[in-house]
Amino acid sequence: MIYADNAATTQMGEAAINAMTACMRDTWGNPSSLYGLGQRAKEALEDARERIATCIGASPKEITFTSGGSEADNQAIRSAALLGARRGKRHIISTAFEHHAILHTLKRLEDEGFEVELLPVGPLGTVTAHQVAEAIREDTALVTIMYANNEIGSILPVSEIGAVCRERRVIFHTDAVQAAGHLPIDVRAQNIDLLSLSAHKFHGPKGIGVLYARQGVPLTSLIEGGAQERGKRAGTENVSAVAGMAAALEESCAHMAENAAKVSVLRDRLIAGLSQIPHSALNGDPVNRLPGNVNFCFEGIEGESLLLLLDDRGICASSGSACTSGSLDPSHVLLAIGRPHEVAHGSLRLSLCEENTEADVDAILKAVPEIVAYLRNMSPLWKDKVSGKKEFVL
Amino acid sequence: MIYADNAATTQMGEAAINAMTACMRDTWGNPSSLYGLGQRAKEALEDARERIATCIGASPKEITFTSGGSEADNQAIRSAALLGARRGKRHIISTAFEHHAILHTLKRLEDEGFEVELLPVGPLGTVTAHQVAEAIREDTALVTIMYANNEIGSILPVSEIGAVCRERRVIFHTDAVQAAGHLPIDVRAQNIDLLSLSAHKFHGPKGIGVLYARQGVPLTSLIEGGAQERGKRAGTENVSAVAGMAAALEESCAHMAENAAKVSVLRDRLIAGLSQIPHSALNGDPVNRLPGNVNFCFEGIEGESLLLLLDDRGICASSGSACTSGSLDPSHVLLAIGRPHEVAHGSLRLSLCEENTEADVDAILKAVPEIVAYLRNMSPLWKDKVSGKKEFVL
Amino acid sequence: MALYSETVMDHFRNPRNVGVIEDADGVGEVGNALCGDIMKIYLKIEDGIVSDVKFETFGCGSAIASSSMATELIKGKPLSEALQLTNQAVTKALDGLPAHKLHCSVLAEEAIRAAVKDYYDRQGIAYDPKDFPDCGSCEGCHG
Amino acid sequence: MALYSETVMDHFRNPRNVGVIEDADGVGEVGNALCGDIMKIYLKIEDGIVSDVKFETFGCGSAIASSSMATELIKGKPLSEALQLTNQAVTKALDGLPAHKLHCSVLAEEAIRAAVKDYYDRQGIAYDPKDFPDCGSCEGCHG
Ligand SMILES: Cc1ncc(COP(=O)(O)O)c(C=O)c1O
Ligand SMILES: Cc1ncc(COP(=O)(O)O)c(C=O)c1O
Repeated sequence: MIYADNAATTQMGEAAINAMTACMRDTWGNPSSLYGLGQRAKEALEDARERIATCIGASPKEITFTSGGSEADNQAIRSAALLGARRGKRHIISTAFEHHAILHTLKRLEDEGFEVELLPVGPLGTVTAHQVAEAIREDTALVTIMYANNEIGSILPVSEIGAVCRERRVIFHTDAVQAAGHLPIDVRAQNIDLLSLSAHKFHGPKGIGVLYARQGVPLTSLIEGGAQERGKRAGTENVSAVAGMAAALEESCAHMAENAAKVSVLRDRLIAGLSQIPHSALNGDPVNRLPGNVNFCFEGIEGESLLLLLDDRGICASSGSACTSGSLDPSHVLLAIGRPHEVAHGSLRLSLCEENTEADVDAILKAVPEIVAYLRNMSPLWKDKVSGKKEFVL
Repeated sequence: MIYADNAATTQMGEAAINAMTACMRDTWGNPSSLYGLGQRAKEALEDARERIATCIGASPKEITFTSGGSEADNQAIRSAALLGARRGKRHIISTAFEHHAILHTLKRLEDEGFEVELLPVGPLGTVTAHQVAEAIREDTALVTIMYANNEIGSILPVSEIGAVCRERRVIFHTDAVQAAGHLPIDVRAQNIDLLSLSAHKFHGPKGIGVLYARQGVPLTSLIEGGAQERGKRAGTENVSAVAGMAAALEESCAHMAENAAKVSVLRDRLIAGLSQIPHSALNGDPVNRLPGNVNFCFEGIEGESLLLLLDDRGICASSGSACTSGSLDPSHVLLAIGRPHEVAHGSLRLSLCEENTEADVDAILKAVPEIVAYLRNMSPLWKDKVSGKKEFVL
Repeated sequence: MALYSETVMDHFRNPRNVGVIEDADGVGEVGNALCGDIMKIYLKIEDGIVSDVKFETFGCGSAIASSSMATELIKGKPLSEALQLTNQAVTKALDGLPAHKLHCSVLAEEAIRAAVKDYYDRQGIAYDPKDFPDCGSCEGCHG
Repeated sequence: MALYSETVMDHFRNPRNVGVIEDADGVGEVGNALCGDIMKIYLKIEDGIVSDVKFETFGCGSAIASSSMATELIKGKPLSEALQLTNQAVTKALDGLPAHKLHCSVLAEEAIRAAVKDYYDRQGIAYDPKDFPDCGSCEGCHG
């Protein structure tokens, strides 16, 4: 099997699995309990908090554990919105290609009377700090802009955006789910007030994430109940998952540069190879790009068929189209960078990690062109283009 | 070590740990991915859903996975409240001794204009279906009453309450976090519309739970984002934890009767033994009581000191007082059953499971009276009572 | 519990009747690129019988499988039977489709109708227009 | 990262000066059962020196440890020094207390003051009442 869908989820590392099982076997007490077993669980929790804080340049008190990236995103936005509303600020700036955990939460806030401004992301899929500066108003409560896009891999200028927000005294949240463990994060230097991450994107367990909130930025709890996480997130702490996350994040951060170097070579070979396919186009920023992300549109075919045939050859990949998730709409990300519906339906995302090899790239570069040709050969749309009845888009 | 705090959390069973690690090693794909690895993860998820549904008499479609009992409680209440509000119903019935995941959510709803009626639970800590029937009004949106109390162990008449609610067409939610795996649950027969449970209370993993919602009772998502869990709960599914939960719940349900029989014998020995301590009192219903729950108040001493000294003897127990959670208030549960503050501070909860032994009971019955005597001997409050300066309460 | 039934996967992997009939007696095309599904059906009619049928499809796995199955179901059948092919019959023959993929079978049904209509038009055979709703009825395109 | 420092646990497990001085020169009791903490301090004063001190405490681990440490800190000291004992000094000597347990050290400070005040009252020694705030100042009781 060639796994090339690391943006969807990653295989857990042995260190993370072992940290979890050790915790499940030996440190299974409730961290709120005062006897030794509970206090050891609390120690494991706080130790993990400290190590995770270190990885992103935060202090441990600024780390709140959540059930994943989605919860962290929801809570970050809700907290900032509430804070803004208390001061009469109801304007929120974001981008058109955020993850749905952001966009759907913003939609709900709109229903509640907030004004949401989604910045256009241009053909490369990015926004500039200048765009943000222009958009900030007196009543701006929050700027929420992702660190790196999960579909097309573009890396956004969060440091510059952070500087603008700090200068204008607007809270800045970044969804760093695709960045954490892969790109350097230093919340202080980057002037980030709120940040979300999710462990399963860097070889950690699913169902656990972090919401970093700079000291002084109060969080509203999304889940009410006990006083866990200093009253910011109720529910018995998922100690073993937290321990697994810390192990995974440390490992990823320790090898970040070498992994990025290795993976981006593979990525660039893939991009070069797939670019040979006629009427294809790379999606996203060719330069400011996640080391492992490759995303293409192929004219005249539909993404799901391509994925299924890749699966038959043992290649795990995904498509921008949310085909499997019950929606028939093409990816909002591809539409946001200006791809027409028709082409947006024919996308392929390959996301690599350090476990991928040159042989994987070879196999993918053999499979994709063959399958694209095969599918085009049965595509009436493609035939119409070849015959000149319809125009090529790419 | 004698672990007697199974109401706080439980030790994971080997079956659950193995189900989790197997999943983390082999079925780690994203269930939303359409290639084989993802579909196998989806199969694991749906298989667990089916098995869990079977354990509580539900159908799989009625099972939504959450990050634990607290989230399930929050979402259940929020969903029912929203549904009620749409129909102009803003009255909610609950009890005075629910878990904080319930009470704090209700408090927030009060701030949002709902009217919350907390039924008194009497000296035994229970409510009757008659009380509920009396309280239901035309504009009642929800009745939320726990299946069994986490501190004092009383089992509430949920079947009768469910019947009343069904007859009056009011949504009935029960927080079954302490009941699941320990007491029989049949959501259909018991007329339960919404039910919460949490895996770590029945030897499953932390950070995973279930919100059951009867078909026809729409859920509002608390966490927005992707279309996971049929749009009711966003976030990449925690497949391994779900698998661990299913294994644990099946195991608990398979041995429910024998475990209950075994554990309640130990419990009754503890209750009989601790009742020998002068000026002590059992809290909760002596008959309708969780098989493993023992809860006592000892006059003249404070709970935390007792717990610390028990810990020194290797006995893990907890106190009604939320001492460690940063609050100085005594347990709202003990206050709700009419214990005065003074006595509520001196409580001890022992919660047993099938792993506990007669020897554990012997050790506890040796330790507790000695420690209580020791602490009373340095307690000015106790001295005042003995000397007649102050009155005994118990 | 896989995404698709084995039958769907078989027809997707080994689609029957893919291709073009250069001298077709009727050709129908439904769907559009916006929706991500286009199906084109070519019919050869002899003595009121579907003597040959081919298809071309731009679309997802179930669209390709639906086209393949639908063509199999009408091949060699009288035109009247071909016209009665319902999307339910296609779905059933495929051992089911996921709920959000049912529109693919609808598309297959409609593509065949469109091809038959084209045949009628070319032959000057009269028909009731309301038997031939246009692609607008495809739920897939409403989003 | 344990709940309490080792010093707290030591003073909790092996509290110094537990007990009663039957012929005490001053006795102070602060806190109340409602709050879950009562501390009672017995002083024996000789030549302006705390020649003996005992305590009784109803309360949590840190309340017992605070009483123990506070009595150790004033034993053998001039009364004037005993009066200057602050809750910070107690906390520091205990190698710290969790934030929500700081009130226990306040209680210890206040119990000693109350005992000294009682001694002054018995001896007819004049003092400034505002040096002796009553228990109402204990944050622990505000909840
Ligand atoms: C009755 C009850 N409800 C809810 C909860 C919350 O469950 P969790 O901590 O798994 O969120 C608990 C336990 O903590 C409980 O005992
Ligand atoms: C950019 C981004 N944000 C948020 C999420 C949500 O994370 P999770 O699924 O862990 O809740 C994801 C991944 O699913 C993501 O890629």
